[in-house]
Amino acid sequence: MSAPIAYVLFLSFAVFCFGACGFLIRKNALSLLICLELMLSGVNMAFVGFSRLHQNEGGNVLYFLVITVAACESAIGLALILNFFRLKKSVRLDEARALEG
Amino acid sequence: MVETFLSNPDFIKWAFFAGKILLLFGLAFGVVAPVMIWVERRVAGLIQDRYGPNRVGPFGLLQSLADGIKLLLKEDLRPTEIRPVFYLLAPILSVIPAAMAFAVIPFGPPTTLGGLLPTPMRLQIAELNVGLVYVLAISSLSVYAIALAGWASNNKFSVLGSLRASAQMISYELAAGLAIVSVILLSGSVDLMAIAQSQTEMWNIFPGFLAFLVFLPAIFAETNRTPFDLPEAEAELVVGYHTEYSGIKFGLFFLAEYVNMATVSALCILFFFGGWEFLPWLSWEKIGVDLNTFWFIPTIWFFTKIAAFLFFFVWVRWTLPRFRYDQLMSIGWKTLIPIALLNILITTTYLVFEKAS
Amino acid sequence: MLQQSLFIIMAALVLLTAGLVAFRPRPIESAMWLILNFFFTAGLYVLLGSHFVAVIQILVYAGAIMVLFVFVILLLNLDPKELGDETSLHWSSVVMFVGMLSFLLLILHVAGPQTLEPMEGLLPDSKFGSVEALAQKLLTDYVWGFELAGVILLLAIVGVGMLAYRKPKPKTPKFLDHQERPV
Amino acid sequence: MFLSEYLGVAVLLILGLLAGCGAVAAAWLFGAKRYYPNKTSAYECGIPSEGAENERFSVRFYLVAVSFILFDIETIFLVPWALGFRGFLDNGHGLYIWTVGLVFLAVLTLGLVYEWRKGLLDWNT
Repeated sequence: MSAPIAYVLFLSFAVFCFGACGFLIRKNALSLLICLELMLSGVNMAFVGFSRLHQNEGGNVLYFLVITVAACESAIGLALILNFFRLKKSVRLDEARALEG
Repeated sequence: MVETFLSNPDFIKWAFFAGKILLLFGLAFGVVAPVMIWVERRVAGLIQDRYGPNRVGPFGLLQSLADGIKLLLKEDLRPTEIRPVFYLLAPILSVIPAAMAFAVIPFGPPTTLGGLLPTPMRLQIAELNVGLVYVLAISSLSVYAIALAGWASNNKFSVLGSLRASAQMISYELAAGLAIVSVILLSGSVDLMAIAQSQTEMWNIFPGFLAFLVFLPAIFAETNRTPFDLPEAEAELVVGYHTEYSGIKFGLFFLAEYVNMATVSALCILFFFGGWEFLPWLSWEKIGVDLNTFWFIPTIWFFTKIAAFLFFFVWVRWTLPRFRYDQLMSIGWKTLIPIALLNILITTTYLVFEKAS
Repeated sequence: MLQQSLFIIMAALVLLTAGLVAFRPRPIESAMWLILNFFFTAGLYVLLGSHFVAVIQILVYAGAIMVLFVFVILLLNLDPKELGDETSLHWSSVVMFVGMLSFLLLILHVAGPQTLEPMEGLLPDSKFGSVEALAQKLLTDYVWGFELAGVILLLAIVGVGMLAYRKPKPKTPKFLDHQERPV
Repeated sequence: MFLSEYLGVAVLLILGLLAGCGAVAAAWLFGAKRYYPNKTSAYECGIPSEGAENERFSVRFYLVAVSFILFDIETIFLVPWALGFRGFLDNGHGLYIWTVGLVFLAVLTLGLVYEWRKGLLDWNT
């Protein structure tokens, strides 16, 4: 007898909302990527919750694939941040003004 | 009234559970750490043809107790320009993974403690069926303590030392993970109790010798022991990441290192040296030891193997020279990982074509 | 009943740490809170019965990805003025947050009340959540996902190789002493 | 039912936490606190430290951490494959599971060779 699926879904959506809000209001690149990881972790919760609901391992396998994408994405993202830092000597996103008209 | 209290199965189950925890926690933190400090200094004396500590107590046995009290009472020095929260968090973060790592280590076959327990129960604190992956996960957490310790003390030497120590631990953890994959191939299970029980006839070290060749240097590097302890070397980096720590905070790092050493040597014995089996082809049943009455013999044999392995750690420390840092990293990435991948290839091909024939 | 209360506690802790991650200004603090969040999420997965996924959550998220974040934060070693710590908490984001949550309540209402009953328990011998069951599913139905994950990892390795690595300029001149150097 | 397995882990976590915090608190309680400037400055073998406090370090450490993540996920995928290997072997799909695993290993060994040839793993600095 585990918790109802509604609780799991509500929790995963709330964690996703926290990640999205953090993503929108942060001004430095590192916290941006950290909030992105939070959003991905929220999505994973929904996968595992549905996998438990239908007692089918598909959700857990998808969890694995999302983890692979999350790791590759944060690796490339941090490589970009390092290059951005090498250029602008700071990770403040206000510095990224090159494309402004 | 007392017999009914003692004999109802719930009480016995919880008493057995608490007994296991107290035994392992007491052994790891109360016995292994102080005795290892004493053994290390005595064996160093033995190898360098001099006496180790022999003033405090008989044969210097109380030396580590004296060291412990000294560390406790030393001045709680706190440099000014540190980051206080992470400075204090780092030693605590180094002890927690060390304490959690031996939760899944079985130290004996399932027994009824000579009739005391109603049903044969496992001599394992947490009977996780994902035990092996749990151990990998917890050992990957000990990198945080080192990274934070260096960064929080805000001292050039300690930051460089902590970056180097964590980079070394990371790359050797990878080699250990790949070696463990071939152990899973050989033993066919992820549960540590099943791995130990699968080695009654043939120990894993014979078919999986290459994996052992990869796993041994990996566990030396993971506990920052010689010949892989450059980041902590006094000469090069002024004791590396725990330069600014003194007193018991410095002691906590070493307590965690010794407990990790015991856990890692227990793992190596479980993976390759048949856990609590007597000898490669002579398991306890073959010799005729009746495990119902003498249930404690395999456990004691398992702990003597761990003691032998810890002696091997200390012996290597005082004989081998230290690696230079680029040699150390190139060994980790350019020799151990390719050998581990090759070993997986060989094991699978052997299993498939041995089955086919 | 114990499961429900444990689930509520774990969910509250997950939400608390998620909020701290989003709204704490300094990146090292939000990284630390995120590690704690991953631990509580792993505890949640244990309550949901998938043990292997819970251990992988600790091994990969808390043990590998966050190590990279902590490394970069230590490596860059920024002082606060370069970090741009202040967060622009604008009222629009609060409205958006509340909108998202109320949107979810609407869905749950439409999806029907049966989502509120507890999920039925696992059969005693069901191997759900263990490594064997996952291996069976991963290697039969999702084999292409298994192979493509390898390809994605290879792409990431090549991408990082291109982005982050510059050939170090050879400090020593290429000419040995006995060779003559161009004027 | 299955939660009691994790009780051991939780108890050990709490014991580890108590040991750590207890030791630090005991040191704070018992230790003397006579601070004066040259004792509490950063340790530089006695000479006053010069040079920027936080000058940058080489990107080499970042590259090690990235390759660690990507190959750690390879280990994660290899664990279920290694475990399911015997099951497939017994019911006759030995060659199938062998090729699946070998393709995955080949792709990632290609990644390792790429890193090796490009010089990401050299530590000559």
